[in-house]
Amino acid sequence: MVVGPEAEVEVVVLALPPRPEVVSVARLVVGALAAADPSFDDERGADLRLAVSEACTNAIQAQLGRPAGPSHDAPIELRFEVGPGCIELAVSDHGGGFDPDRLESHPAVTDPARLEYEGGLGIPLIRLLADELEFRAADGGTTVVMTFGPRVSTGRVVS
Amino acid sequence: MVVGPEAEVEVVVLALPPRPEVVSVARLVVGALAAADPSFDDERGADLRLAVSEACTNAIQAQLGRPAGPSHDAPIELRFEVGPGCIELAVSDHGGGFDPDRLESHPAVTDPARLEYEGGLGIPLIRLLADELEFRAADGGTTVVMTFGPRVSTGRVVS
Amino acid sequence: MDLRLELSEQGGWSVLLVGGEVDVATAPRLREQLIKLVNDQRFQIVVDLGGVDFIDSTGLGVLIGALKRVRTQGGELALVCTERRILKVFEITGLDRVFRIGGTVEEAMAG
Amino acid sequence: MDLRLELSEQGGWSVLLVGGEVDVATAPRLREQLIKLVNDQRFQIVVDLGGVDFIDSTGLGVLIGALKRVRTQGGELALVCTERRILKVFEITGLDRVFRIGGTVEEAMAG
Ligand SMILES: Nc1ncnc2c1ncn2[C@@H]1O[C@H](COP(=O)(O)OP(=O)(O)O)[C@@H](O)[C@H]1O
Ligand SMILES: Nc1ncnc2c1ncn2[C@@H]1O[C@H](COP(=O)(O)OP(=O)(O)O)[C@@H](O)[C@H]1O
Repeated sequence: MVVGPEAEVEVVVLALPPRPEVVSVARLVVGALAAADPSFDDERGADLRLAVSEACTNAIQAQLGRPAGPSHDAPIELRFEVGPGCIELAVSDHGGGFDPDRLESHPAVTDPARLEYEGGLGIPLIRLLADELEFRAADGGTTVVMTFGPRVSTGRVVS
Repeated sequence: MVVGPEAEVEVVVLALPPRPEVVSVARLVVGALAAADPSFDDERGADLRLAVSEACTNAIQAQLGRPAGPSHDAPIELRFEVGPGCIELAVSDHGGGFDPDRLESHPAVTDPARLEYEGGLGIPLIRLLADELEFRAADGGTTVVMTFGPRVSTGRVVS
Repeated sequence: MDLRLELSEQGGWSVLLVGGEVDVATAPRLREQLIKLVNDQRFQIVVDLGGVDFIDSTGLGVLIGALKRVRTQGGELALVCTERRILKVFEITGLDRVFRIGGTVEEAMAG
Repeated sequence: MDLRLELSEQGGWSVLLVGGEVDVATAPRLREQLIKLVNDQRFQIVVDLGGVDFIDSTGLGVLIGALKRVRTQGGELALVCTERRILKVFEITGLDRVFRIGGTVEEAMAG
């Protein structure tokens, strides 16, 4: 799609209520956008669906953790910029923001002590899947900007 | 989805570039929203996908028929209001508007002369599938508002 | 998007098996293929919608146009369709009374 | 959304067959089911991911939590997974070295 002869970069915007149940809709949309660009294969499409799922989950959880009010209920916004061979994906929330450089560090996954933590895998996964990743503090929340080319370099693992 | 215990009406907004290739994304989203509400069965979900397809097709064709410029390229916007047992769907375009009461009338489909016209089935289909339908002239374009309950009355056919 | 077309010959008829979604994005390819058949003097056509998951008025319009073209030549365009959801679109538009619709290619050809 | 859970017993193990998508919307149901097993003194568990189309970190977290709980009781939680796309998520997170992953329920139980 969106990669027709006349197409440069196409923008798709999706605003979703901050509810766990809509994360699957975000995955559907990014999956369809990736599937429509022949330079993205099925596996890369799966990467995109996973990354968008992680980013939306964080956005939703940040908002639902806030007291009742506009920043609890405001929609999260997904912005897909689809150009030939490249998909840029921005997820914006009103979850109050955080410092991505000061995340709690967990023991390595193979350390038995790691089993104490169920969380903390989302951002490492996004880092791994996206070719570029940026967190922007914005407007009482965060915009996570991820860029995807057709293929992630192979052999990378979450560290 | 969206029909959790705390859910009242949830709003999902989708902005798409005016390109034929994205109509399938609109169908995916409305299909997922309908599937998540147990009061909509598969058949009603198919009705919704068909109606959204017709409305988006008209919106896109109206814009692509305009001269190059903002009203040619501006996104078309879909707004889904999903409440328990009801989905309201608004499709907005910048296609210059039209008078839905002055559409060209075609011979009945069974009249051989009807074969001269490949078009003209979209709005009759929407009328049939939606429980309520309204065309609003808006902002250099049209907003088509369709309301869907769980089931269309049976036995209706395009006239 | 996703449209698959497969052409074969059967008992003097051209059989076009269609799969995927027929909408404003994909209908032009279906129209082209049907026009090409007529240009090749193939006026007995079965369009087998067996693999179609979705069709809207744009797709119906293409079929109407093709029916017109073959009838003008004294030919026929018949459909194969068994999927209830697709049949419903023909029924509510009344087009089930315009097209010959069979459950199999043989039925469609037999009329 | 779409999560299917089917529980059976096999050779002293509880086998939980999981289907559909495991994400933030559905993971709570999976977590509940696994906690219930442990509360029922079932500490030998196979989670068969055979029907899973999608899993993200929320789903992985639930499996990590369950592994922790059964290990605390001297038990084991093993996985069945053959789908390359799902295996990849375990591999890139390093969790393939944490969980015992078999291609069949028998393999998973055998360790
Ligand atoms: N959009 C966000 N807004 C606020 N905090 C966030 C956001 N994304 C991530 N975080 C913080 O970073 C932490 C780590 O995120 P992640 O690696 O995805 O793991 P998890 O969400 O499972 O804890 C989260 O627990 C949360 O505190
Ligand atoms: N959103 C719209 N903006 C402008 N014109 C429209 C719009 N929707 C429909 N129309 C007009 O109404 C006509 C009939 O629409 P429809 O019944 O869907 O059939 P078709 O689109 O196949 O002609 C269209 O040809 C077009 O002229």
